Amino acid sequence: MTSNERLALVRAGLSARHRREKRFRFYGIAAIVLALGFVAMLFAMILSRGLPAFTQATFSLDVHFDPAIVKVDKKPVRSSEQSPAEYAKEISAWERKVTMVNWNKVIEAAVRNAAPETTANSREILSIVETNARFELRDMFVADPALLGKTVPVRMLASANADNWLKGNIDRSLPDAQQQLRDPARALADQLMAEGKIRNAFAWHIFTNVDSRSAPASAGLAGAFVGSLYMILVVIVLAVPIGVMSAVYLEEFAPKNRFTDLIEVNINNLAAVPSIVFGLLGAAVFINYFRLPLSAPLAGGLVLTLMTLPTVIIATRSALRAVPPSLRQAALGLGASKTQTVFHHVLPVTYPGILTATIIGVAQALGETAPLLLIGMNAFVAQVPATPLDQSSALPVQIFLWQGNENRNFFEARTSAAIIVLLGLMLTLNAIAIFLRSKLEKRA
Amino acid sequence: MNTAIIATLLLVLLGLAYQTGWSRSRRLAPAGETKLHSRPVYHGALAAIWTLVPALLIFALWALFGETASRAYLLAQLPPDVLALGSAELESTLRRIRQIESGFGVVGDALPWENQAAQALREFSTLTYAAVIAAAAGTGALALWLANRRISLRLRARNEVERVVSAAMITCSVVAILTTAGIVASLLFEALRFFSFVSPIDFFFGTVWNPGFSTTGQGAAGEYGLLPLLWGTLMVASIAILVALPIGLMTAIYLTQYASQRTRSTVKPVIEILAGIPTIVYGFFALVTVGPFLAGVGDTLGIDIRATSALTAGIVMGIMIIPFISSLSDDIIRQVPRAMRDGSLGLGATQSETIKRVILPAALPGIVGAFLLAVSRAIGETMIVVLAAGNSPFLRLNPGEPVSTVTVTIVNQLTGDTDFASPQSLVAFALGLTLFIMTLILNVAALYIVRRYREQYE
Amino acid sequence: QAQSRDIIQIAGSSTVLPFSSIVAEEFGQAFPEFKTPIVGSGGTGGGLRQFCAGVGENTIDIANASRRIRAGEVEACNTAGVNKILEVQIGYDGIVFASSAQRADFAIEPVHVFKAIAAQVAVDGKLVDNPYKKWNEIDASLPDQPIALAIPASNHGTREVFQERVIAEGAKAADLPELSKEELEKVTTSFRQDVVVEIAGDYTETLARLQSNQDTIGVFGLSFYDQNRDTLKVATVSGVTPSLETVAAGEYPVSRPLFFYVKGEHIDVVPGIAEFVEFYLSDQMAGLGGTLEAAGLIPAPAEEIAEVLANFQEGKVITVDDVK
Amino acid sequence: MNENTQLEAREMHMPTEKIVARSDLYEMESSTVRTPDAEQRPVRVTARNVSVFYGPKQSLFDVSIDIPEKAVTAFIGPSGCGKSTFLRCFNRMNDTIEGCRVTGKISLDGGDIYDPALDVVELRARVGMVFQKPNPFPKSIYENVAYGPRIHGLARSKADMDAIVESSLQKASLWNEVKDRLHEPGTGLSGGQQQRLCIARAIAVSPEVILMDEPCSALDPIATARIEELIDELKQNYTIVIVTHSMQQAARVSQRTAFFHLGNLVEEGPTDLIFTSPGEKRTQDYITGRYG
Amino acid sequence: MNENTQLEAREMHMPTEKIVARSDLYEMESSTVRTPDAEQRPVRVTARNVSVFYGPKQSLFDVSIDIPEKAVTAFIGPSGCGKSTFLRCFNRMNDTIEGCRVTGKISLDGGDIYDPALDVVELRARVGMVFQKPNPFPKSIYENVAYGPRIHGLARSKADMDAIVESSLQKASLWNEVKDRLHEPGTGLSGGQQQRLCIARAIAVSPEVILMDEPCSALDPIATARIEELIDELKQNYTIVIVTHSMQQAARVSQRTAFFHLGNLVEEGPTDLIFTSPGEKRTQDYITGRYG
Ligand SMILES: Nc1ncnc2c1ncn2[C@@H]1O[C@H](COP(=O)(O)OP(=O)(O)OP(=O)(O)O)[C@@H](O)[C@H]1O
Ligand SMILES: Nc1ncnc2c1ncn2[C@@H]1O[C@H](COP(=O)(O)OP(=O)(O)OP(=O)(O)O)[C@@H](O)[C@H]1O
Ligand SMILES: [Mg+2]
Ligand SMILES: [Mg+2]
Repeated sequence: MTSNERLALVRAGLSARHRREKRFRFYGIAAIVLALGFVAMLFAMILSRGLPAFTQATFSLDVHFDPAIVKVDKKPVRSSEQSPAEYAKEISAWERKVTMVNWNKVIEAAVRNAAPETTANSREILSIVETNARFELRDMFVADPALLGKTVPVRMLASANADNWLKGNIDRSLPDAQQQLRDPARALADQLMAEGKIRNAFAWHIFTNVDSRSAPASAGLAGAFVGSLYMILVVIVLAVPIGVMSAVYLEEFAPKNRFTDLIEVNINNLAAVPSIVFGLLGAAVFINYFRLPLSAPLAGGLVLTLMTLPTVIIATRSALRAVPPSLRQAALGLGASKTQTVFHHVLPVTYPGILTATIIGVAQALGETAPLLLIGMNAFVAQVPATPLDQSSALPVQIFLWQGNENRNFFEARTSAAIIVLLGLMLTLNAIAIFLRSKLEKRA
Repeated sequence: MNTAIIATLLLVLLGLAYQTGWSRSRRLAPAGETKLHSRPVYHGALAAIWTLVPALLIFALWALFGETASRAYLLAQLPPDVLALGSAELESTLRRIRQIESGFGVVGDALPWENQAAQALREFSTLTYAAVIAAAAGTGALALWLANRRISLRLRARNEVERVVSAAMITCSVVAILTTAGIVASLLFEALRFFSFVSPIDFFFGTVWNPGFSTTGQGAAGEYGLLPLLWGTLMVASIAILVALPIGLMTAIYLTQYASQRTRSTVKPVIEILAGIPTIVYGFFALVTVGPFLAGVGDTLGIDIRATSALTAGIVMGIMIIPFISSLSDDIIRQVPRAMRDGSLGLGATQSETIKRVILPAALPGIVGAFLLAVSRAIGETMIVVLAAGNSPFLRLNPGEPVSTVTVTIVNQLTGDTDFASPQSLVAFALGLTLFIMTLILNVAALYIVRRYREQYE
Repeated sequence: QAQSRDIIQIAGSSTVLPFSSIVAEEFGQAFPEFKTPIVGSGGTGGGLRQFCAGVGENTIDIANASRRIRAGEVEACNTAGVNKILEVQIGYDGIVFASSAQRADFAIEPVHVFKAIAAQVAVDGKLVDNPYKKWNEIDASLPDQPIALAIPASNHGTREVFQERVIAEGAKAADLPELSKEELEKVTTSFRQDVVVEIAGDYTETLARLQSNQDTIGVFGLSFYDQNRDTLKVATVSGVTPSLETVAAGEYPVSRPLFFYVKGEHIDVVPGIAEFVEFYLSDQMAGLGGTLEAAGLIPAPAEEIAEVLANFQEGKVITVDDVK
Repeated sequence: MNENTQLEAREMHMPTEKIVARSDLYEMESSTVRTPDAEQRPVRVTARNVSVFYGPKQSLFDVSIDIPEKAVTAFIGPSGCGKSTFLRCFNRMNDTIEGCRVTGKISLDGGDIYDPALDVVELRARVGMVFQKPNPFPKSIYENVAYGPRIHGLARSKADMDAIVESSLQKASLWNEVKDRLHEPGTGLSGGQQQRLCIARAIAVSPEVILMDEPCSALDPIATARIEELIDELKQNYTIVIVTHSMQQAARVSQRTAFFHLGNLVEEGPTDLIFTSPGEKRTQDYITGRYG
Repeated sequence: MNENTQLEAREMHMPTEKIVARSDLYEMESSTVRTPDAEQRPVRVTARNVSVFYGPKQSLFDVSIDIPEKAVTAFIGPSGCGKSTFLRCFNRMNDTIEGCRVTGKISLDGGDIYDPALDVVELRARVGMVFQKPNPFPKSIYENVAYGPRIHGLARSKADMDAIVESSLQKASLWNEVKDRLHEPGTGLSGGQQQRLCIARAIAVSPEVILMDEPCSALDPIATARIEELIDELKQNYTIVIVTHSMQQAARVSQRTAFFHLGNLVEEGPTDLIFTSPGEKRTQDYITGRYG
């Protein structure tokens, strides 16, 4: 073959090859565009639904602590001969009394005061105020009994139904029978809105309150958020080191025999086990055997750790496998021990891969609900956990509960808002990992 | 007991041991004329391990048996008439005394003997607590002294530390085995109970899934054919992979081989977001957006596609697992040495030829790992299928029709209102076990395939 | 570790979950000395599974149930050492048929539903594959609308009610030929695949299903319907409109009782259980006009509640024989 | 061919030309300026004012050279002076190094190879390369050699391909050692075997210009001699550029030699002249080993 | 030291011994059998009946040799004959190759290095290696050199380490080229620079025995000369084994030479004798380039 013939042959193939190259490149771009498109679509969906939930109709009312309604004794003071226990008893009896006060009357009076000409009856008036407003007034009073007889400005949430009405989540033209609020209540809400006594304020309480069923408008994410955070910490602290260590062992140290094959297959297999089965396991092991408390983020975190482990191990092993053997030989030849070789040279090269595994594994754990079901974390919990051993809920659980809430018009947005918070948490964690990863990648 | 005190004690021991080990070993080899076998850090670490292990052991023993001891002591404090009570009441009395002791959550007034017992218990606890702390500190110190004596020029501290490290690593990998054992154990017993209601033949080869609801005393009402569920699982997972594999792999390839560093560092994390969106969101995305869209497309094409179908679920699930393939493959492809790439490019290969013929084969084992992970995730996923697949456990070939999957059924049967002692609920365990065994077989196959086609570069 | 749990743990039926959550929250507000109980989900079966896992700090105290506990479950409980199972019935749940508010009204009889969804129906006294495509083919009084139903899947307690009260009743009026018991059973449990969607999730899923196909008729809980009146329209069953009153009076045929089960062994050990139960059954909660009614629970008559409370306070234990 | 006779003359060490120091010529790009030698032998590749930067650091300074057709040009110079860097410019392998920037102009048969419209794939098919570090693909030995012909579609059949593989391995004198293990991985070969495999891989596509970066560095004298024979044979039809550290080798195989130092082309000319009477002191020092 | 004088004598090419063909000696392992040379110079490493298999294929056949202390032993032989394979046996680098199996006995200072109780890490710290293909770590140049001293705890302070790094790079005559870019990645160096970096890295831990697999393959004559000087200097204190393809190099730097062919050790003896009057025809053919 002369060189011209050869060149002719090469050239003959060239255009087809370039087309293939272009096509291949196009596939690449198309894939990225598609993937990004999906992200954009999901984000658009979540944001457009969730953002409205971050503002909520809020009353600003002048509340008069009318002594005629708030009929309680003075707050007891501790006398010198009283033991702390006795004092505590007395205080709690007094608080019980304060709770028994019909605070709804106080609220009704405040609303009537703001709109004197309303035709709504007291039930209708109360239907536009969040039901736990009475507890807020109570707490204000307990904290400062001197309020008795005074008039102070108070911010109170509107009820979920009122919020729906004011935001137009419910078709305003529907007949009375299809509305949640009665006609006078709707008119009252509109009027107060027009007068500025109800305003759409930023819903801080989403971040500060815990979940609530009886007062849905005041339901917040604080408990779930902290619970999720604890769980994620447990997962990161356990799954990543354990996963990386076992990946390293299996890939670098373990003799290649039946037993390690078994482990390998085993781990791959665990990745496919439905997450709820991990819940069964967790209930049997952590709750029944190790006697960890129910609904504790620690138990949840442990279950999620088991669930995330295969992901971390598989991904780390894949990364380790891709490290060229010449690198290992270079270190071994210098008299580095196997352990040193792995930890000084091989692992650093795979940090990006490990971080990716962590990101993906933790993200998966963060969004998981099913396994929590069986260890009591799929629950309505009205407290912020102080330690990982306290009962708590988790963000995906919260999403699940809100998503199933019957007051759809209100909770559709709430659910999306919760998703936004969850994504926010996830993105923050990711951002840290990604920052680290890009640093490490640059170094390599 | 105060975990903070224990933690502090352990930390102090640790620091002390490390420091003494380190400095002692360093003093042994002053000006470089003699040489330590291992570097001082290893001596330090070894001393720390030596010191911590006995102390930890004591705490562990206490954690295991302290409860029994204090219980025995408490029982000795109780009046005989209380001891004569039934076990449940005795338990509740003990609990009550403990509550009194901790001064927390006591309902009603405490009786004098209760107070006495609580007082005694409190003293006992304080005493044992102090004793244990002292013992731990003492053994720790002793161990430290011993460890220190062992330090010599020839002490193979590094080897010993590495042995500990590798023991730790083995322990870590055993976690996976234990998990498996735990899962099998927690499934097996109940699955066997299920098979006492339903014959395995009906279960494994049945083509109808209709468990019915559990009515009192009716036992195995309904049919428990596994095949429709299995078929659904297969169909949904395959569709998901058909979506995710090309998109994920091409994304990874483009990002590593073509895209600029900047594009890569923004696109990659953005795509990773897909992995973190709760699956329930995907479910709604499928139900509200993708399903109707597909149905519309089907209409215009004249094919019957239901809004909720295997196709919908599969596509959306595919979207979810894109980052599993793209990000993991990305990292792996990047590790292929550039000499490989240069070798191919230097021969006049186009980028795509280089990628297809050299880089991908070299990165194959890792990519297969990523792929397996994605498949596993697809098989194990529930929420999307619940919402988007139509939950219709019938054997149907058309992916445009609704299906149901094994995992969804597990969740449904386990968390529904069915009697937990009935086959309706127990079938979940049998399903779990079946899925487990099936994926096991798949994985064994995958292992052998990867072994065969592995290309090891230098 | 020696410190025992001071917070009540509840789990179980997702139908009861909202009610229990509300009571838990109010309980926490009303009794400052007790913490707000934790209310988990997991379904009746799942809840009872946890309930019957044994006695101790890390087992739940109360299991919510949308059906009665079964003999097998009681046995399992007893085996695990849970012997004092106290039953508390809190009221009723109404099950309604609802369609999109934009569509025509429905006045259905059980037989309509049977004919709409059974895989085989009687035509001229013979069993044939279901030929109906639209409701008005079944009965001229029904709207001219394609048949589509979203019914609860078999893992739901509602399904049982649905089959007993609607399908079985409907089959009786469906002019079926003489059938053996097994054949009848088969006819009443095999449904058409093309028009029936089985919902394994909760009512939101049913609603989503309705939104994606406006012709669908879905099965909902009364309270869910109540909160979604703007989009849903309820059908009458046998001429009765479902409402708190008609269900409570026993006129509306499709309803079921709701329960929770208390672990007697935990009373006094976990503080507040007795107080919680009493609070739950108090007038301001489960009573007529109480908070739970507003949330969609159909209250039981006062004397029924009183009896339940009395049984609880007496410590009347549920045994296998009680539920056989 | 009259060229052949001329080549033979060259090999007999007949000084026919004078050496021209780099600085006297090529001050700017100009196609009329030619080295005397190039005027006699058609020029295949010309480089003008080529500079290469790795990031901010310049590693090659304004190099201009003509590479004559059907002859062997040797690049010599101390380690790190930029030989490989310059060599990589000829088939644009520098494009693949991040942060590497090439300025100046290089043309092959008169066409600018850095022309954006140019097809680098075709360029690399015409200008083959053997890398300094052997880099066999993690494939079988056979596949390593068959790779190039396959992507370029040079073999019509399996038999064709077998023939190409065999002859390439023969030429690289590796055939005898590997003929029984053609389907074992190429990475399991010894260092020298890998190097010969890479040579076989490169010549399997018979490029017109072959760039060889120290092709004999891992070879024993005998294998080296064989490769040198191969080079000699190849130069009948092809243009060859070789980087070598062995003066002897340069003297043996090349017709022209270019000496690089610290990124500069110090001088360039017919090999015999460079070795016998170099124009620059630096060159002389290097050749006689007095350097540094 | 009297040894030094002896060494000098050797370097002056004074034939003091007769060459003994391998086949006459070492039929079995026997500690009393010694080459004449080894009897005069203490033996550091002995190998007896070493065979190496890659999977089913045997690549080294029953090789026995003594490596004398404080001297340079050169392994020569055609490419693929098993030199690297044998070299890797001395610090058990073959352990890291999957499917590679070593039989026979090798001892260092009398201790069996394949003894399972032996700490290979310590062994490798004592027996350093420079690989045939330069394989710098993907770290900075400084870190590449500092790594060994760091893990072996050879530097007490940063200043110590700086000194070690500088002197190692100096010895490998790389210092001038890289002193301004110590913190740039070692992988961005030219081929020859990488090779010298690997040499610097190996000598930074001052191993007692240094195995060098073609340490000068990518180096120009000047750099080669420097490395040879380094080797000469090192042999005052260390034992050195070097694989080389250059007869000249072997003649220049080594005191003993072993010739391998097709996996067999053909003969072994004092370098001058091997080169002047080899005992076997194969050796002679190879040395005079008449082989193959
Ligand atoms: N990892 C391996 N797997 C299989 N065979 C191998 C491997 N490494 C080397 N070989 C084979 O063993 C034989 C000896 O190889 P070795 O690397 O020792 O040769 P060498 O003498 O160093 O040659 P060179 O001078 O080319 O480096 C060769 O035939 C080679 O192909
Ligand atoms: N990828 C790179 N990044 C940064 N600098 C580089 C890179 N490659 C080479 N250099 C530097 O450019 C200079 C020239 O390198 P080059 O590889 O061309 O040398 P060489 O002449 O081939 O040397 P050798 O004979 O050692 O292979 C050297 O100083 C080298 O360190
Ligand atoms: Mg070079
Ligand atoms: Mg070699």
